[in-house]
Amino acid sequence: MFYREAGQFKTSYKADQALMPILQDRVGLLVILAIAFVVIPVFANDFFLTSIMIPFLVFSLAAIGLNVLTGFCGQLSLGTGAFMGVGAYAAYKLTTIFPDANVIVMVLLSGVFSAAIGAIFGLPSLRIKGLYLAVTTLAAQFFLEWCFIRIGWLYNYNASGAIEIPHREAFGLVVSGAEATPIVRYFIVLCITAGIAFLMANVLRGRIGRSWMMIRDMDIAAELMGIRPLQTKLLAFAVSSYICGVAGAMMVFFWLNAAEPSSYSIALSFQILFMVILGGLGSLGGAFMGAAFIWILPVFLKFIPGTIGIDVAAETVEHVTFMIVGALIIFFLIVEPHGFARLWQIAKQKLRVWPFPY
Amino acid sequence: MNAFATEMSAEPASVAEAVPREELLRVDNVSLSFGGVKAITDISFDILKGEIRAIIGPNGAGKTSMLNVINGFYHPQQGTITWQGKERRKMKPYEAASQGIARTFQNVALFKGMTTLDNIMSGRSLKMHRNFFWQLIWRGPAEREEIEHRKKVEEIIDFLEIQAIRKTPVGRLPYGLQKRVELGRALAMEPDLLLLDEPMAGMNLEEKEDMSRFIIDVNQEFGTTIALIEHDMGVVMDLSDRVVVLDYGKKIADGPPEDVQANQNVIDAYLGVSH
Amino acid sequence: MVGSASASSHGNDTFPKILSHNAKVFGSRTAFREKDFGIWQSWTWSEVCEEIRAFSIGLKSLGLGAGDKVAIVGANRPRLYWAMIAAQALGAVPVPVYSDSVAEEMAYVLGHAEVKFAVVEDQEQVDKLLSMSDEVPSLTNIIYDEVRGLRDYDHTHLHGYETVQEKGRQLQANDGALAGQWAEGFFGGKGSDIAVMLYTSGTTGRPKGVMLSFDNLAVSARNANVFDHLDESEEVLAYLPMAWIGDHVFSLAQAFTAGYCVNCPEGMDTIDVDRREIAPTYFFAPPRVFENMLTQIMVRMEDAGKTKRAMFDFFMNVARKVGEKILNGEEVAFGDRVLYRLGEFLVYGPLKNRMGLTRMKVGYTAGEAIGPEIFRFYRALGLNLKQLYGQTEASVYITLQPDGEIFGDTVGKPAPDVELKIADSGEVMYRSPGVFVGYFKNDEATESTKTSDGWVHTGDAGIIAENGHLKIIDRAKDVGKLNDGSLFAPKYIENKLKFFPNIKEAVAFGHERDMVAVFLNIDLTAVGSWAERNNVNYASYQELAAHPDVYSMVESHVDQVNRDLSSEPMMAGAQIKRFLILHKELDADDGELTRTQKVRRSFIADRYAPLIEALYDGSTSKHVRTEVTFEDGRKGAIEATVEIRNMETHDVGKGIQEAAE
Amino acid sequence: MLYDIFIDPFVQMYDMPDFFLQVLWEGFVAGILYALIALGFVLIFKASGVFNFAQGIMVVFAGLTLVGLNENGVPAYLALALTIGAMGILAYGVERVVMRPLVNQPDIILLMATIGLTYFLIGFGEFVFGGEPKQMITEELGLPTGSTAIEFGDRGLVILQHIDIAAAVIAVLMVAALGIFFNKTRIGRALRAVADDHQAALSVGISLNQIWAIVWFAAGLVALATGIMWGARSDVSFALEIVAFKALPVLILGGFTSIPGAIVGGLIIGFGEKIGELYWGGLVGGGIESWLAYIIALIFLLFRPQGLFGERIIERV
Repeated sequence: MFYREAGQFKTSYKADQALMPILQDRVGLLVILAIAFVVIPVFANDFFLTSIMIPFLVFSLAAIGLNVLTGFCGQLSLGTGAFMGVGAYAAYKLTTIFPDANVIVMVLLSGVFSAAIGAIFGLPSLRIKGLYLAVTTLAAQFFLEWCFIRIGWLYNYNASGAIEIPHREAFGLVVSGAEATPIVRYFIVLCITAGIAFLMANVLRGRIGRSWMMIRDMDIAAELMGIRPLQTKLLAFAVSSYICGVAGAMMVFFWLNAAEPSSYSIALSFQILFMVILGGLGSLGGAFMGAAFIWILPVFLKFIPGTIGIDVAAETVEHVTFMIVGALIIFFLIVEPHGFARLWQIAKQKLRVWPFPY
Repeated sequence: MNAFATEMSAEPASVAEAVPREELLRVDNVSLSFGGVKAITDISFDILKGEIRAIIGPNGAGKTSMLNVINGFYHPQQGTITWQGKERRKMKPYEAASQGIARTFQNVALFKGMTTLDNIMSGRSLKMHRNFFWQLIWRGPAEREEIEHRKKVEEIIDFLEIQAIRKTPVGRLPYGLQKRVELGRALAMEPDLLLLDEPMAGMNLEEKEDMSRFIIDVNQEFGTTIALIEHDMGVVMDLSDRVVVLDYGKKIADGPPEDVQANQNVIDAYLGVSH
Repeated sequence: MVGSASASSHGNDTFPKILSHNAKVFGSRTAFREKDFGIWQSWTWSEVCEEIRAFSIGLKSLGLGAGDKVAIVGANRPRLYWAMIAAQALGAVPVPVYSDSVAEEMAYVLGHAEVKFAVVEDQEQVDKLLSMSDEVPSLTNIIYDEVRGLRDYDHTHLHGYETVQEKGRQLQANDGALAGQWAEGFFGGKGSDIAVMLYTSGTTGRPKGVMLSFDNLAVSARNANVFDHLDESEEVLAYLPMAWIGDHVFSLAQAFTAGYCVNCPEGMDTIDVDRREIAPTYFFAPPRVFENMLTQIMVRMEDAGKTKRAMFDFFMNVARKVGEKILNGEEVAFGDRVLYRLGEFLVYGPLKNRMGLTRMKVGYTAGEAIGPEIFRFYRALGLNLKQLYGQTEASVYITLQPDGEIFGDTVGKPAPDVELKIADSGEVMYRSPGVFVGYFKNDEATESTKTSDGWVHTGDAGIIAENGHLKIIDRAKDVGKLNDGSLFAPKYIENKLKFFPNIKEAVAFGHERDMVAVFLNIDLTAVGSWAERNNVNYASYQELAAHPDVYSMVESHVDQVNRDLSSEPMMAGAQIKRFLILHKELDADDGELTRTQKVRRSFIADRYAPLIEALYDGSTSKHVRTEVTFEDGRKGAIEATVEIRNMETHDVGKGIQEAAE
Repeated sequence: MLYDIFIDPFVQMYDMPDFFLQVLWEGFVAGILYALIALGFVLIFKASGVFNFAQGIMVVFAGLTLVGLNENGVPAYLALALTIGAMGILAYGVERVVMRPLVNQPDIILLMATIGLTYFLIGFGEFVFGGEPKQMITEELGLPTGSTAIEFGDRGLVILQHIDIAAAVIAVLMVAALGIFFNKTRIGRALRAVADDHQAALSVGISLNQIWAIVWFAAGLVALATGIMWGARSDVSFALEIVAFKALPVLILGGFTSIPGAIVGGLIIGFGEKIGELYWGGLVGGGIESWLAYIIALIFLLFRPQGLFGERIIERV
């Protein structure tokens, strides 16, 4: 209905291959960006930024990372939490070693470490597929978690065993540590997430993205067409882990301020995996939708009893939230196993052919 | 007297007989077994440049195994394979691809999550080289490369007459069209040798005729050497220059279609005479 | 001559001259687009000029000269349009030919026109031409656009389009003065020179070659441009046969004179998508196309959910009520205006978008009468669809509906510079600057069509209504009388029948007989969809056509037509007494329709003589056997027992009363 | 360093055989419990190809239900019976709500659904019975609680908890019962038929839906037994969930469809983990129990991707 495509024609491959060939999509994206960069900063309060927007963006980025690996390259991973942890600890160590360096650069750099470790744990993927591969990533999850606990050097031998983010300034603003304002944090997280999402959109539409999807859809055919399986999968592991690492570092630097090993436990891995599955495997937009659902729904549920005037123990709310999330996951899997991205696609298709049914 | 009646002939001049053809691939005494089960026993044959070579035989004769050996997916326990004059070492399938061997599969092996266009673009993977960082930036070299190859792919789409399904996800296409897309994907590799595993399986008569035409066109327009497995004897006899017949993993005949058709071993094999 | 200022030619009286003018004035504007290799390949006017020059010089080097005929065979492609101008620049005359006509027909046309060169689309056409080399002895060179499959052919007299162009470019490079000489060559040309020869397929007899001069085409085109305010910003879709005058004028003459952009679709199976992508601003289609689009809309809406369908029906009613009034600029209540706006957002806009008509400024339909319901449907959506009446011999335009004066049953007022009169016989006659020069090698026919003082017989019977609009009743020679003396206008009856979506074709008989009886063809799409919804199983057209429920449905349509006829005093005597549904679809391959899908009445009468006999001998069914040609060219026969039904007739005027009750 | 790794542990084993035996026993008991969880996985995987992530949580849920009912005044044996009933309802519910609508979906979707089920069961269990750890009602159920010390003369002694012995016995009985069920009963044979070939099973008139409900119920019973045993050794709490992940490496070793494989794999992991932790763990600061099992499985996978009892996979094109 909103899609009026008549008269939109392409006279070059450049235009035909654009990320969003349809005018209305481009307009839609601009509106979303305008909301993210202008409307929210102007109108949102600190609570909204800190409790909803920042974690939402961090998780979206992590979901993009996992989506690269699982959604686009078809390699199931249960170790996302640990890879995020590697980023967090690496960024923490980097800021300790280079106290004067720009903390944003350090956060971006930390992903390199998780990329390297991700690639190492990706090595078995050459021989191991599917659920079996999930076990190797579980090995990564538990091994790395153990490292975060046992290797004191990683957390500067703090008595608490946790990492605490130091006060750092950049561009004349406090960007990390307890004094950093939510709005500054928000902008940093927004820019990094949007930037990486854009770069990934580029990679995914080109040769490399295609080679990942070839491996995902039919690995034998891909190999017979000249795709080197090991390199391709390792690159996917590395890129995915880089993104997750950056997300993990942002999580502690711009959101939590402090993190324990348990922050990066298997529960986080599952949470991200849910976001990816519910959002839609193989869709960048889906990563955002999945993150919004999994993160914002519980926050929302927490406030329902209060707003309708029922006094319920916080614990109970948490339990009920678990139940509801679990049930909704099953519900959405039944309704649309391909996630919100597919639902959106279907809706978009309906809008494009409106008023016809097909 | 009009100019065309005498001087123009619609039939292409046949040059095949005049020039002796170069050998593209030779298989010598190849044997392959899986855990004691012999799939291929001591088979030798050759494929000449520019010809259409058919490999036929009853079910379980080892035809697909033979293709798998040729493109490096299986490694024979015995025998040698000579590719473009050089004896080939044990190699990975992707190396075979980079040496110019492309193939299609018995059960369509398209990338189901992608469109027709992307599937054929995937055939260009080996010829695209822009690294990860160019891909990140996209503008500039990566985009130029993509466009350059898109042009090539559009030519293939035009050639195979699949313009109308360019942006359709392949999973939604009918079987016959999927086969055509798969052929397009193999063509995008610009192979020296094109292996077709039952290109017409499961097609109706009209689709078979289309596919036959495309195979001949590929052979004539691009000069691609083709080795194909096919069950439909009529098709094989029409298309191929020479035919190898396998039965129970052994070669039982080799030669031009008409000779093979007359061969008693072949007739027995197809009628199921016991050994 | 009463041409308005902007319609004057400033000396640009031939298309090659107009081309070089456009290259100067509109140099960087897009002149042609073609969807090829997945995108719209575009050429500006200056690029087109260069392309044409190169090709033209190449043609010259191959021996093409003034007066030679060049056949153009193929689907709408920029290169084929350019080839026409390239030939004209050398003084040669292009002869576009229907590319899907059977070899025999094509051979006759090419032989009759004595073509020397042929520019064709692809291997299929090359093969076709090679196969008829004996019938066309004059043909010396064939130039093809698509190289595929032709590599191994003997190229002594066969050339690729690009090779010829390359040759032309080579020659220009070698001789700097050549381009200038080439231009001088056609600057000597006159407007009265023959521009093109178009063969009319004609309902009877051999095709005739209509010779049109540059003046005919250019003046008519300029007049039409002024009439509908068309300028260089228009976009048109070139998808109708190039051999047809409509396409020639819309996609070439008007495009060149106005300087607008012509878009060639990728292929016939992508036409809907291509139309949507381009969204033409000036659109022409025969009624059949509009009918098909409407049928598709209705069929697809049948599958929509309940609420959506209710919404669609509601807003379509709003549109029918006020849409046309708003389009005509009449007074409409505020509430209706708001509803219409809402409908525009929810229904009309999306519909126009799906059809690719969002940007359409003016649309025309002609060739046959369009169903008033269909016509009103498009107008109600806010599309400025109009009717025109024209002929090859008139360079299309005879009458046009001016904006705001749209009546469903008339075809408009005389086009600019056209004089119109009705002969004593009732035949419509006209005189205009677009009147053709003559039929090629057929003076006899020229004389019988065109009077010495320039009036042309249209062959159609019509009347000029009080408001000055022309109303066409039928072919002049087809209008006949029943034995009781009542007027029998078969086309008029047939059109009324065909306005029902379920009826695809109708053939009425009655001249010099006791009563009117008709053959019908059902529309397989519409009736098939109905059958699906009502769980009626059928395996073939034949089976569906013979289904009793289908018969009853069609019977109700026929009855409605009888009611309509009874309300018109002149036509009331010619109500349908008996009808049958044919067991096969009328098909051009069997010679039952012309290539432009018009019924060939006399041929059908011969072919189905036993059925006609049965219609008039009172029997209720008849067994027949019919030879048919299948798509792949094989011949076969189908047999069937066809049911015949009797109809009640209505008294004059009574129909209205009943309908009103 | 090399000495610490390659020689010292073995010297210790020799020097203190009682400790070594004690470690072996601990490993054996842990292995039995791993094997029991894995058994639940295998049952469901064999019949439906679903990798049931919720098996771990079903163990906790079963234990919680049992204890929770008892806490609310239901006598122990009645609580046991009611818990069995609850597992039946759960099995039926899962079959109706999860399995049936998701039939024919890709593996990963079914896996996700079982993770969703996990969340639901965690939330539901905590909602009903509260989140605090609970004591297993070992005595009330008539299970032994004491311990026996076996002496080796002057070379020390090994202490065996009676509940551990009971666990081993119950595990053996359960495997035996399952063996009989699969081989001797009509439904059991039907289950095997389903595992081999869904189409064939359908053609002999077995309803897939019934079968799924039955295997989920069987897996629920196994989970209940596991829950009782495990709960008797430590507390009943959701911390058990993490331990349940151990079933994965066990399955990798034993193969996803083999009951004997689950037992053998469970024991290997149990032994390996305890020995590794107590003799080598100290070298890197301890706690390697948390990941050793996965690393063992990973290394194993690289050499034998099909598991101990699986068949070699030949890839076909």
